[in-house]
Amino acid sequence: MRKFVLRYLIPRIIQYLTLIFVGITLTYIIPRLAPTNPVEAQVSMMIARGSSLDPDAIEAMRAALTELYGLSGSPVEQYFAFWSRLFRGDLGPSLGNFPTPVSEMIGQALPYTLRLLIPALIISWIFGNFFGALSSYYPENKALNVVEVLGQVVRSIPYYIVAIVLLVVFSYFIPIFPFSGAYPIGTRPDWSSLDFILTYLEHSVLPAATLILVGFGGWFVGMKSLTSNIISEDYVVYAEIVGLKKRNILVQYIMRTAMLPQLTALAMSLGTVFSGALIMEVVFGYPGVGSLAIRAVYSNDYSMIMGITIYSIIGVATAVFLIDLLYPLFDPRVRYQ
Amino acid sequence: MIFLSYDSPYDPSKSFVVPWDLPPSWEHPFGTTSRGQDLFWWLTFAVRNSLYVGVVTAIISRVISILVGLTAGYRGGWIDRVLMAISDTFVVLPLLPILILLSFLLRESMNLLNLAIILGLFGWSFDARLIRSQVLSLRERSFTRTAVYSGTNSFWITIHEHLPFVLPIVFATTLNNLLWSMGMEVTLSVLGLSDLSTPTLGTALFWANQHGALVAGVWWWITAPALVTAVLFLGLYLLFTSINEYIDPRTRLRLIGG
Amino acid sequence: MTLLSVRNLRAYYQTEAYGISRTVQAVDGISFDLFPNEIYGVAGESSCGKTTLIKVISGNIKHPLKVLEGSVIYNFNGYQVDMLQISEDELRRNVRWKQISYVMQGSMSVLNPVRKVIKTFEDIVRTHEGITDKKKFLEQTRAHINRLGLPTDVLNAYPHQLSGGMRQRVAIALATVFQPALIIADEPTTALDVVVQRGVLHMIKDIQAMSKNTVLLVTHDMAVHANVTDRMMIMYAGRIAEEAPTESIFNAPLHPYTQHLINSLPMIGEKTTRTSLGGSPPNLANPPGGCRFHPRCPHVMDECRTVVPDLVTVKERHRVACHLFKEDSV
Amino acid sequence: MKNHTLSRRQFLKASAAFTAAAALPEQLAKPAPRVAGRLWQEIAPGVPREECLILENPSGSVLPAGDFNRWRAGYGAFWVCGLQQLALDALWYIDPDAGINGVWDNALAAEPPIYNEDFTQMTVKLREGIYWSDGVEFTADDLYYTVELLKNTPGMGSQGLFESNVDHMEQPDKYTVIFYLKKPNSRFHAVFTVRWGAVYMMPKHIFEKVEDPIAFTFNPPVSLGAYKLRDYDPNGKWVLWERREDWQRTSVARLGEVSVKYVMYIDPGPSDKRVLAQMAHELDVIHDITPEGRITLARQSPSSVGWFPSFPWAHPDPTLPAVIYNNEKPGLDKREVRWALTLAIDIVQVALASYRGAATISAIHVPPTGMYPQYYHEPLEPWLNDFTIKVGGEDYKPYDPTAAQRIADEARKSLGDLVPTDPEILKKYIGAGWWKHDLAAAEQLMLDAGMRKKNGKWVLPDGSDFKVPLLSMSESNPTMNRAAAMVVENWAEFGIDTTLDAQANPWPIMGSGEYTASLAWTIETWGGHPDLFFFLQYWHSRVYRPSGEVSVGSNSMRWKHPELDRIIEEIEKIHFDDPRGIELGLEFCKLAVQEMPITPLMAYNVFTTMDTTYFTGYPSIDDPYTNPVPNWGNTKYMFVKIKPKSS
Repeated sequence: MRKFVLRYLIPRIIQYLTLIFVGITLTYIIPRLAPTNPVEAQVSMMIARGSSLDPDAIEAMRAALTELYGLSGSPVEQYFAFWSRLFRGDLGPSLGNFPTPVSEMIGQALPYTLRLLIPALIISWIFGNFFGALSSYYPENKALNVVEVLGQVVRSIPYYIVAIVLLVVFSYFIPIFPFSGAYPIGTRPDWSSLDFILTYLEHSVLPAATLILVGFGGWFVGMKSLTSNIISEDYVVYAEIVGLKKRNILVQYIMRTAMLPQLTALAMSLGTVFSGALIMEVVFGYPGVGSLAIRAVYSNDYSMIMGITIYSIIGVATAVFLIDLLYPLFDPRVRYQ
Repeated sequence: MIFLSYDSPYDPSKSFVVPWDLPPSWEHPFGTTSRGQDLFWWLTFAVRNSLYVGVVTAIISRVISILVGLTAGYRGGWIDRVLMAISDTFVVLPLLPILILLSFLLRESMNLLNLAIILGLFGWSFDARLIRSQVLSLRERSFTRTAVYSGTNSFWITIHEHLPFVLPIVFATTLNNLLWSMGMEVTLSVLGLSDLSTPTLGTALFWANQHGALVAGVWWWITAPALVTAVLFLGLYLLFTSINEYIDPRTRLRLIGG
Repeated sequence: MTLLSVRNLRAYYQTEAYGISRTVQAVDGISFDLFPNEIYGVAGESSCGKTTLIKVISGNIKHPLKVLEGSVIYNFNGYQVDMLQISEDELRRNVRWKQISYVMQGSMSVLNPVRKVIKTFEDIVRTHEGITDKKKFLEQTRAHINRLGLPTDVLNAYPHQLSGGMRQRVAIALATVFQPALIIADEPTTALDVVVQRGVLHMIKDIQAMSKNTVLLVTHDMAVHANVTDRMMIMYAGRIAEEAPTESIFNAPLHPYTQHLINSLPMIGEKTTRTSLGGSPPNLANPPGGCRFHPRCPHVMDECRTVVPDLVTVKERHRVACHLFKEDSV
Repeated sequence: MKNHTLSRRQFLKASAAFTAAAALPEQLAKPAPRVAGRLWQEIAPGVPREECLILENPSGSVLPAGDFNRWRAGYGAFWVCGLQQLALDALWYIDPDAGINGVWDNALAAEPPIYNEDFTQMTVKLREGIYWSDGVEFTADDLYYTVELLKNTPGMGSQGLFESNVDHMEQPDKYTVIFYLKKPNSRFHAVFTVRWGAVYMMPKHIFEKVEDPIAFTFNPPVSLGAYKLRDYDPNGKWVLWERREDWQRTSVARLGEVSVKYVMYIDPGPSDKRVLAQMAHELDVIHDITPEGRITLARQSPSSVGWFPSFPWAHPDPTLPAVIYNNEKPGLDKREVRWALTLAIDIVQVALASYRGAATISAIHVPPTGMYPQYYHEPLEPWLNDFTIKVGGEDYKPYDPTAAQRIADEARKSLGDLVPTDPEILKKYIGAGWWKHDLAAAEQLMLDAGMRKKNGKWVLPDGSDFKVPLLSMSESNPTMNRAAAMVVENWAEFGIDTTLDAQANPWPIMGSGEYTASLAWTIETWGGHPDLFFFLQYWHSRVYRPSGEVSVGSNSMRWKHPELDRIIEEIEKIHFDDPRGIELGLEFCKLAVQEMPITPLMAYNVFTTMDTTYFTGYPSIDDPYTNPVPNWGNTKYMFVKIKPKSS
């Protein structure tokens, strides 16, 4: 057990922490390099919006905002202040929607993203792996080959294009799905009402489909190549010579072992999938973190962008970490080392 | 198509060289845009530029991933752990927000080349991992051991004994990396965050959106780039898989059942 | 009466890759019989077609392996099976493991790495007999394991927790759950250290003695043959060079190749250095004409280069394929 | 080689796939869009569609939802979710167009501001009988309190403004407040005068109970307008307002009946989705869409109407998109160069690229909108015709009176009879002339300025690079971005080393002067009222800030000129309504034309499109009682004119 902790646990914990540290530091530095600062963004936006303010007024407001946004002090000071706030779980106020805390706004949007992302991820993972294994086990099966080619294509096509194509086809040319949002204009989210949940699902079909389609291809291909290696493994050949039922072999001998690397891959893919989800939300006008992020970018809302990136880094890192921890349960070889 | 771009009758940087909003015809196979450009010829440049991004990214990230992968895999120990920690960080880092920020930061200097370089700097990690694992398995092969016993130095081993076996993987991953970076280009451009005056598959869609091509009934302005992208990606995929099967010793062995 | 009779078997690998079509004549016109209650050895350098031969007779023929001609007929006391005709399904239901079981080359890796050993037993038994009563199954398996002198707890271990020798034993145990008529053992002892080897070989012998069935033992290791087999064949380049009871092979080898193999065995307290043959076994993609051994043969004659020697019975139960020997010439 | 086989294969595939796609067009021609997934009978619980006017909130989703503190510094999308249009009210309104009873409206105030002769005192008389939605009367207390609170609370939008202007106030009676100013300010009332927005009144009885007025969200907002909040989407996609039972006790009541029961501001998504939404009659007022979208509506949605009955449809905002030069950058600090760049622009192409010709162009530095053509453009026409600049020592007449005509002709090629022919109408719709597209003259001007041409590209006199990347707005204003792309093309043709630098939010970049040229606006006017102080207040050299420092207000082109200072100082001295104002305005226009600190292009045309399926009475060029652009505070006047069809 001690060995397990030393050899397995410790390195992964270190990994986990580095991941978070590097990621968060990056997200802190990059926006600060930007040519403009949010105070200007605000002031100039008000002027562009035609509010009549006289010169001194603007000067005064500028000072006030800088103070309020906690942008006074040297970058280094700000950096440490930033970490200490972070440990208190405080991501600061959204600069674009001052003074609402970033965490509050993300808290509002995150559930929508997750409710979409997680099921889509799981579905695509399961189906992708299942059919991937099938197609390498029955290489002569025409249908599966077609699926593979499709998977290959879709997988490589950018999320945006898949999304826009689905949108155009299924809510414009063949209007069977709603055009945007997570529920109709005028309705208020009410998770106790079945009607609402139904329209909510209806609105989520295309966004989910986007994620699933793209994901499916990836898993399919990954699984196929994995399996085609495993098939030539002695114990599989043996199982066949022994005359075990094909289903038994496929499930217990092939899939079961191939799943393990795919599990790690799942963790690894989270970052990318998340980015994909962002784009998808923008296309479908889905009220999730993605829409929030784009908004923030357009209004130079650092703290919001940082907040989102930090959330996603911690989220992804934690997911990876958990999967790593669970891994031994699935793979005895790791368990008994 | 790429090569066609070199004898394009139109300069892609010019607008209103042909009548606008013409549906596809023999004269204009993909129709013309609301900016008075021949979409087909314009896309020939787009494909070329997108590929350019893809290739540059691929090259840069290949170099990094091979170096990191080989070193990590061969040296092992703490070097390995550190390198892998870093690369894993890059793997799971949600890139999009960061890229968006970067493109804001670089503004007009965010041209194709810089974009490609940035993508290259971000896109190496996953493949580095693959290469490393391959090297690890190679290290167990006897010939390495004998080489080690016979006192040949590590660098020599790495280059002469591992690289040949690693190359097939590198090649295979190149495709994914290529497509990935081209995809990223599309994403950023669509958000209006890349060099919009250069024709790429992404900017094609961006300008189409800016001209409301969809509702204006100029559907070909959306359809054509999307199709070309799909076809291009499929084409690349087929090309690479066939080449890969050809150069990869393992697949070759399997095929001739040695 | 015979258990297995193979007649004039031709099995080639035929591949078509990027316009380059290739044919590997792995098994080229082999005929031999197996009888109940014997240990029959197949010897020969690697890639002489041993493994291919086994694949065919164990009914494990997959692309790119093709059987061009010949017959493989089993007779499990009365139950006739034509390996080249039998349906995949019948093969699985009635023959595999019930009649023919298999100890694979490199058996240490035949066990599913992510499942306990017992599970593999379970799978096998379930597919061939079905498990009605789990407890009963467990008892029987334990009994079986113990009979073969294996500790019970291997059943609840994962493969990677067992030593190579132990895994090999398990593999044998798996092969013998149903007391099959024929056990095919392909290089069962390669990659085991000598001590363990002996143990494994003994085990095989004991089992055979116990259940009076037939063991087909394939290995390039002549020493093993000397110790274990009753009868054996020497294969060279996809053909039978010589077949005889083991002691005649070792005491009076006829075929130059056999002689070479015997001579290359180290003898206790002998001085002279071994004379080894030049050259290496031919590439079966384009084997030499005539006798495939002729390029390496010390006694090579003109006809060797052109005429393929028949496998002739030179004396009782002793066949050889060489132009030096004619029917009953000895 | 490989690559070549690839490209060929691809090409075949592409064309194959393409023909496949081409098989659909007849489906494509007539799309049957469906926006919300079902057709509404009820837009929201208890709110029938035909009683609810649905408008686009151009600021998109209102996040965080449920924040209505309009007075806090910084811009929030919630300002325009109906809050400043329906629930808040201010002392005065100046209409960007003609207005209901003229341009000036005394809303909460009973009469215009009363200044003393040296503009150090401003007296405000308030209307009686105006009530907050919670039944409390609106009085001088509220005005007094509002100014006091804002003045003393850092972080409030107008804090500095009142701090620097207001010395103290007096409240002689329940309906009067007298402001004593720290320094003379003849335009102090502008603070309280809505043109898009202004300082709105705060309910004293609410805010005086609040601990932290900055954090306070003012939810639900106590309304002083004709509507009060009914419900809103926690994800900010829609905000629903309902008419107050006592709407007669608000300032709009005297102008007509408020007959729209419910009003909803929504986030309909990008342009294309807005168009589809209106075709499905699920969005009554579109704020803005791409010209192509507007043309589609013109062709496919007969019930959609715009500001102009036909081409160019759009409402011209009193805002002047222009090519803005950073007058400090080497090269651009020379008048000749700025003029050369101007003559290198082909306005016809720009108009076509940006608005497909649906642009209202302006050669001078005030927007050709609202009452301004009467105030400035027409009076200046003769002057422009004889106006000359020195090109290579010769007098040269840069003005081209036919520009608008040529745009119309070009546009007609693709839009046919959608484009009117009557020259008078055209003048009104697309404006008059512009500057010639004359590369020869431009070339000569560059040479006059000492610029040299090095292998096809212009360089500075000292031979160093002359790079002019053009900043523009990518997402927020497609038309601007398209114009910019065209200008870049024109300049490149002329041999300028230029690129398009599209930014989602260029304003802060301009403010800090980290740009060379930008296609945006620094000139906005009252629209209805001729006074130019609205933007000129930022252009006096005393508030000039060099690049690197952040410009004060709109002088981001860093232009200063003694003549300009003189004009501004004179304007400061005269009364807001003094007829001399226009004369000074004309002087400014002439100065700006000579100096060309920025190149004026056109009005910022907003394709505000209104659906007459459920409602009628929208403002238009023929009944220009206000500006229909729905995020303007002034649109509150629409709600006394718009009538439901059902009733």
